[in-house]
Amino acid sequence: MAKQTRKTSSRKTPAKKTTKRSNGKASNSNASNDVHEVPSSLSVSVSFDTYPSGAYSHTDLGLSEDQVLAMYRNMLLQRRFEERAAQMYGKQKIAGFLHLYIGQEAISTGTASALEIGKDSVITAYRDHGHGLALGMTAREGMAEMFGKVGGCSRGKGGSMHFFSKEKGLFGGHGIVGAHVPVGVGIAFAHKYKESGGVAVAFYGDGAVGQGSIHEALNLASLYELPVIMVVENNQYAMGTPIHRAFAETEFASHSVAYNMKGAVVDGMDVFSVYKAMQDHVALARENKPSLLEIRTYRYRGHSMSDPQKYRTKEELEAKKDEDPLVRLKIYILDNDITSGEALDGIDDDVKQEVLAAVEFAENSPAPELSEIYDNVYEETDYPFIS
Amino acid sequence: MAKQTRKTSSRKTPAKKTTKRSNGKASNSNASNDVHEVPSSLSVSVSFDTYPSGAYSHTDLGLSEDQVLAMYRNMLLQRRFEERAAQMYGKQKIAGFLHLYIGQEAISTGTASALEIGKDSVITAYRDHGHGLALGMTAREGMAEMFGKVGGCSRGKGGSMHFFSKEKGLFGGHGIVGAHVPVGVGIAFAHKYKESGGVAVAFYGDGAVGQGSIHEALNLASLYELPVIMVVENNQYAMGTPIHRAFAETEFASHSVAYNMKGAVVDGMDVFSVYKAMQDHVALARENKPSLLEIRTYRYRGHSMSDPQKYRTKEELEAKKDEDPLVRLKIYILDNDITSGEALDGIDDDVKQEVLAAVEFAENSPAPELSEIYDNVYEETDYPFIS
Amino acid sequence: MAILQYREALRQAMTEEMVRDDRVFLMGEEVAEYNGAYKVSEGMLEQFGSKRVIDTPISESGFCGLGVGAAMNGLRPIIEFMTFNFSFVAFDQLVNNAAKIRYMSGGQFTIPIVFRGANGAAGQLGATHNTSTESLYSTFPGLKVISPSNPDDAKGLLKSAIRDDNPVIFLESEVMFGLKGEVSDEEDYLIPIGKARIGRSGTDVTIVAHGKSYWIALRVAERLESEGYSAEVIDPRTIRPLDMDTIVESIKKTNRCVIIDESNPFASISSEITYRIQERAFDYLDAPIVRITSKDVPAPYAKNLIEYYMPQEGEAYEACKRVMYAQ
Amino acid sequence: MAILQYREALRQAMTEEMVRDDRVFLMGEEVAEYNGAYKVSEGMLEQFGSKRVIDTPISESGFCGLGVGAAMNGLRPIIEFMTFNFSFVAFDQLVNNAAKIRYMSGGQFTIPIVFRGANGAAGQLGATHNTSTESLYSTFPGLKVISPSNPDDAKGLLKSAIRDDNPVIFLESEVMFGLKGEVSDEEDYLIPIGKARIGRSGTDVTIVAHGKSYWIALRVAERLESEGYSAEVIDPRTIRPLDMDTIVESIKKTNRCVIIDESNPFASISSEITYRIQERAFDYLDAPIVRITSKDVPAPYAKNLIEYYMPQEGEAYEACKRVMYAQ
Ligand SMILES: Cc1ncc(C[n+]2csc(CCOP(=O)(O)OP(=O)(O)O)c2C)c(N)n1
Ligand SMILES: Cc1ncc(C[n+]2csc(CCOP(=O)(O)OP(=O)(O)O)c2C)c(N)n1
Ligand SMILES: [Mg+2]
Ligand SMILES: [Mg+2]
Repeated sequence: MAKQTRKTSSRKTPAKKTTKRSNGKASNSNASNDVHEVPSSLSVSVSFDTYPSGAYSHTDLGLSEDQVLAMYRNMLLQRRFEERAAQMYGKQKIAGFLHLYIGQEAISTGTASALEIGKDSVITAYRDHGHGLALGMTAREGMAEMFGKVGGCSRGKGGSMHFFSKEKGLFGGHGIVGAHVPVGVGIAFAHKYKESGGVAVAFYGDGAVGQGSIHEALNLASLYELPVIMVVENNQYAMGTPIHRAFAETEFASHSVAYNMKGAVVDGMDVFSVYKAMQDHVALARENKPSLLEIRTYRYRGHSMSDPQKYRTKEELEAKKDEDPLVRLKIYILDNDITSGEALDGIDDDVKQEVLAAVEFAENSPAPELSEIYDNVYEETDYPFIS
Repeated sequence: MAKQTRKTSSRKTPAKKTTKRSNGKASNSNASNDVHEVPSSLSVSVSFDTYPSGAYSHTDLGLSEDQVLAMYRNMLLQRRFEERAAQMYGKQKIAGFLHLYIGQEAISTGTASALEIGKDSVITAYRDHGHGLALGMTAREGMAEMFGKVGGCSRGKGGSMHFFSKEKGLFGGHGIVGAHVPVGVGIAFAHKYKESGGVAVAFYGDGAVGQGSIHEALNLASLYELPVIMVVENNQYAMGTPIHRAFAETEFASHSVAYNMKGAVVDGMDVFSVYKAMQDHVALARENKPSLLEIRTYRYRGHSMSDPQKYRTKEELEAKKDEDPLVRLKIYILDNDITSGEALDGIDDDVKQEVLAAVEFAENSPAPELSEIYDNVYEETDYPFIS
Repeated sequence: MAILQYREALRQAMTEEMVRDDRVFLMGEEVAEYNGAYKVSEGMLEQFGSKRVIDTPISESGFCGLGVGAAMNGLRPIIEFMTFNFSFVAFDQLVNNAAKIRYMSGGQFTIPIVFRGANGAAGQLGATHNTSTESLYSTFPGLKVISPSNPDDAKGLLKSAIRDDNPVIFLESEVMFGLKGEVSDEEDYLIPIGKARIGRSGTDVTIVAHGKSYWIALRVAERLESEGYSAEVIDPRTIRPLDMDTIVESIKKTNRCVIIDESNPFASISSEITYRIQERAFDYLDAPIVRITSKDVPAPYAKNLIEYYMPQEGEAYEACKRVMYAQ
Repeated sequence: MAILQYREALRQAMTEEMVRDDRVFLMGEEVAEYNGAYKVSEGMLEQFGSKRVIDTPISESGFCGLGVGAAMNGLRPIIEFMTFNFSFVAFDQLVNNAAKIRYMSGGQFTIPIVFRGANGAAGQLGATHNTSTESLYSTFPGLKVISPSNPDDAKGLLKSAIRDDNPVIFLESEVMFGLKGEVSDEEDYLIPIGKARIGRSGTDVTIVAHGKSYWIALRVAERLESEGYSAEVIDPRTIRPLDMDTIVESIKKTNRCVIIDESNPFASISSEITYRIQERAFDYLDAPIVRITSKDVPAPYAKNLIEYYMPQEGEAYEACKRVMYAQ
């Protein structure tokens, strides 16, 4: 298990891109004139910021001990919430598709910690529980949603894949791979248009990189200079397909070259690396400089509840478990005397209670009235539905 | 006007791509293991082949004088054919959309000259007359198609935007921007599957680069290692939109980085540059190495017949006319004593006659019978249409 | 009453709404510097600036999704499709994101967005540039679908669409952009979404026709009148929701119905209207409902074929005679 | 007769056709190494190798277009959608390229391709994962659309679809993949495309229902039988072309019709069938045709809501009673 040491961040040089054309013309590829002439040689060099694990201490990042513990608690809440959800799925309290985020929690927590909640916005795919809880959605609303109850964050209409919280800036979990990414760019567009000061973070999976909508969204984000961070949560698989069987170029940050956009690579198993990367890129976004982050992570569970997982070996899974972001943070906390083991156990108990209370809330929350099926389709309540 | 000199091709170094990761891991980005670890620094350097104008003589390229004259005649045929088509549009013999290729003829001719017609395949967008004539479709079939007659290359069902010739390997002109490009990749897929030895060339406009289907197609072509050349005909405008107002990164060859594919830039006003670039990349395609070519060109006419062209200045247009690929080739032929001015005039007369004969053919070819409206929808002739 | 072209009426509607509410903006291909491929947005860039009249790359899926996100986050986008033929590369954005996000979010997010542009056939443009999309989009609850047949409706309905808090598919027509007609000069002219218009009253047969088919219906009615038959012509104007009350009331009077709809026939507007008429006025029908649609084939290019492809005035006339047993 | 699951019948069909013709290949997300998201293609990679059973990235537009190109160039692709909900990001490839290229090319290019996968609702999956697409695709001339309700039809029709020289949309169902039934073990079992199947003969009312709604129809017929009413159940099997002869003949006998169709109602299969029944059997109808469809809303998640959303057996039963005036 990698021991996290206090290392001062090796100061990142900002990503640099150089386009060389041997005829000595200006290298601003956006200038309209003279682009036409074909040079006698052409090359592009780009360097990307990287945020490896173990590179940042909480003091480097200006995080108080309380903040570190809050991060820990939040990651743990996601973990326990989903473990319980899996159990409830087994008991058929939850149905449909259930995609667990277990293993990826450092990304949601690291991101949310770098955002101004209420002002900034997040959109993601169907693997959305972690993002909701990180933004401050309660476990109760989340669990009740999956139980299909009116107390749910989407009034039971959405389910596991469609957590929404307008209050917390969660613009939804979405089910069509890649299709929510242009929507994320539009959220950022509105932030800029309204001069709200907010930024948008659009999360998507490595598999989603295959969708054309991602290409369109990246170009629009960069062309219009929108306050958005485009984040590939690269957990290395799309269902059973490892990235190298789906992409000719798996170094996803390098795709930013095609959009004249900053790219960076982040270790998603270290919440501090994520936090640092997000801080940097949120700051850029606030100046309307969009960027593309590839955050490398791993999902410990199957794609959904019905996945036999034959596409990976037990050994691979075990090896990756050594990088568990929760374990890493726990060790960091203890090594750095941020708090005691007993105190952490106390947090664990507390989180467990919260999740149990959420289950109870979900059980007791009523199912929607059948007549509610017609609510929320349209804004007006007298829409003449076909009967 | 650039005078074409005999220069030996400055031998292209093959495009090189280097990915540097400071932790010293293998740079093959397709290896599945160890991609996960985030390096402490990451950069990518890529160089692209370039094919500037004036860099190649016909002897460099092994072209006989007859071949050069055939290229000239072919480009001229496209030019005169379209000039006449524009006139016929004015006379309302042709209707719908008519997009002229005038100025871009070196691309179609240079490409067709590098292909094995009958074995290789071409697909393109709606600006398709040039590609058809370059591949050997007759002016008669082309003109009759635009007249909506049964003698047309698509029996009058397609019109200007939808020239097809199975015999010549023209898999169509297509009207939905970008949507034919995955089809082109599929044509290449079939060539490889059947081991036909053929390659496919998929042409699309600079504007089409904005479509997600292009991204998907490029990734599939590279991932499956298909015998295809993806060609952006960059005439610098999509209708009234110059490239720098549509794309964050207008150096289109550099988009190949995202697909781990060879990229090159070609001057499309010099048929020899196009021919050379195509030869090189067709050869690669025959080894199942796909590539992305950006060919820089210019359309002298409006986007379609109804375009007021306020988006460019007369000066710009005039300046670009100095690069006219037909004029360039004519001067080359004369400077290099390939034939005499009178002989070229003879070719011009001959082409004019061919086009006039095409118009006559089109006039005389019958309109389809009304009952033909039901033909070619389905393979069978007894399909029960709704009446 | 001013006489305006259809395109001018659309432009007035957009302009007035943009003046009224600065959350409204217009985005699409060539809408700004080019002044619109069909000149609908002519002058709007100059009036509102590049913040609010925005050219896009050819990325329908991208900018439709962008519009949905902007609408979720407080703006009121008008997204122009150069024509609705090109909406198919963005189909998922319309039918899944625009139509369903409000519902999936339990009503938290409102999506006030208008997707507008030319729909339907427009002559010798070939099979991919002549598609009628109304039945496709109307299938999806969550969307509203509007198809005005004249400048007055175009203005009043587009203003209502822009103010509506739901996603609206607003279907115009390349061949009607130049159509002139009287347009109300009421200060703030709004036509309610979901109300049909009786274009002409009559007693012997009801002709239902929207968009440019409406004009065929009127011509048929005139021809019938000259023969002593009285046709009622109903323009539904809004396809979803569909004002069945007006249609049913008419049928109860005329007992016969012909529907003209330039869509391909299968599972089209004409199919739906027929179901709902026989559901509510079965006992009033004295003859089968007859629809006149485009032929059941892709649109051909050749002049004679594409003309034959379209719903024919003659066919509609014959159909009316047939349902009146007047042949 | 072997007893097979629906998924096994599909697999047999594909396997037999791939053995018979090496131009046939299978492509889609997770079809190869994962053995299919719903295990339809289990074992096929092993049998045919990675040249013919091919995993794709999540690029529906890309690989559907690839399929069309491959078909134009001599192959016979089977393209699997994990579900047809995901076909909307590739909508244009299906309705413009697959459906129209033959026509636009004047018949030069043939596009023998099958797009197959699960269609329709499948429980608590939310609004974007429960769409019925049959009416959308059937609108487009150039496509054929098939929706088998049982393993035997699945096998015989899929084999015919693969051999058909036209693009075919082949609609399966997540909730029927495990359904077992007798499947003919005829050597080369082909069911003609465009022929309905009479699932049960009767004289008092005709119930038309395809796909999994067929099973509701059968249960309703049984219940009616126990009360002394005789219902005829027709499974169209093929949506385009639609075997109206069989339906009309039945109506001429029963004089009443109920349609069960889990699509959203607007401009759906039920609308189309209604138009065409009243067109051809107007005088035979003794009651309005009644359709039972999904509710006119996006699919909700909550268990009680999604159950209520679907066409109800009870509603269909009541409808039959109503059209028989037997209430
Ligand atoms: C357009 C579309 N195609 C296919 C699917 C089915 N599907 C759901 S999740 C998934 C894999 C996505 O993988 P990735 O983007 O890496 O996200 P992860 O599950 O790893 O979080 C697929 C293929 C879908 N939902 N949408
Ligand atoms: C999907 C789609 N969107 C919009 C259009 C309308 N349209 C036709 S051509 C064109 C411009 C294309 O420009 P480019 O790709 O550069 O090709 P060029 O005309 O320069 O050859 C546009 C926007 C279309 N045909 N398809
Ligand atoms: Mg993944
Ligand atoms: Mg262009």
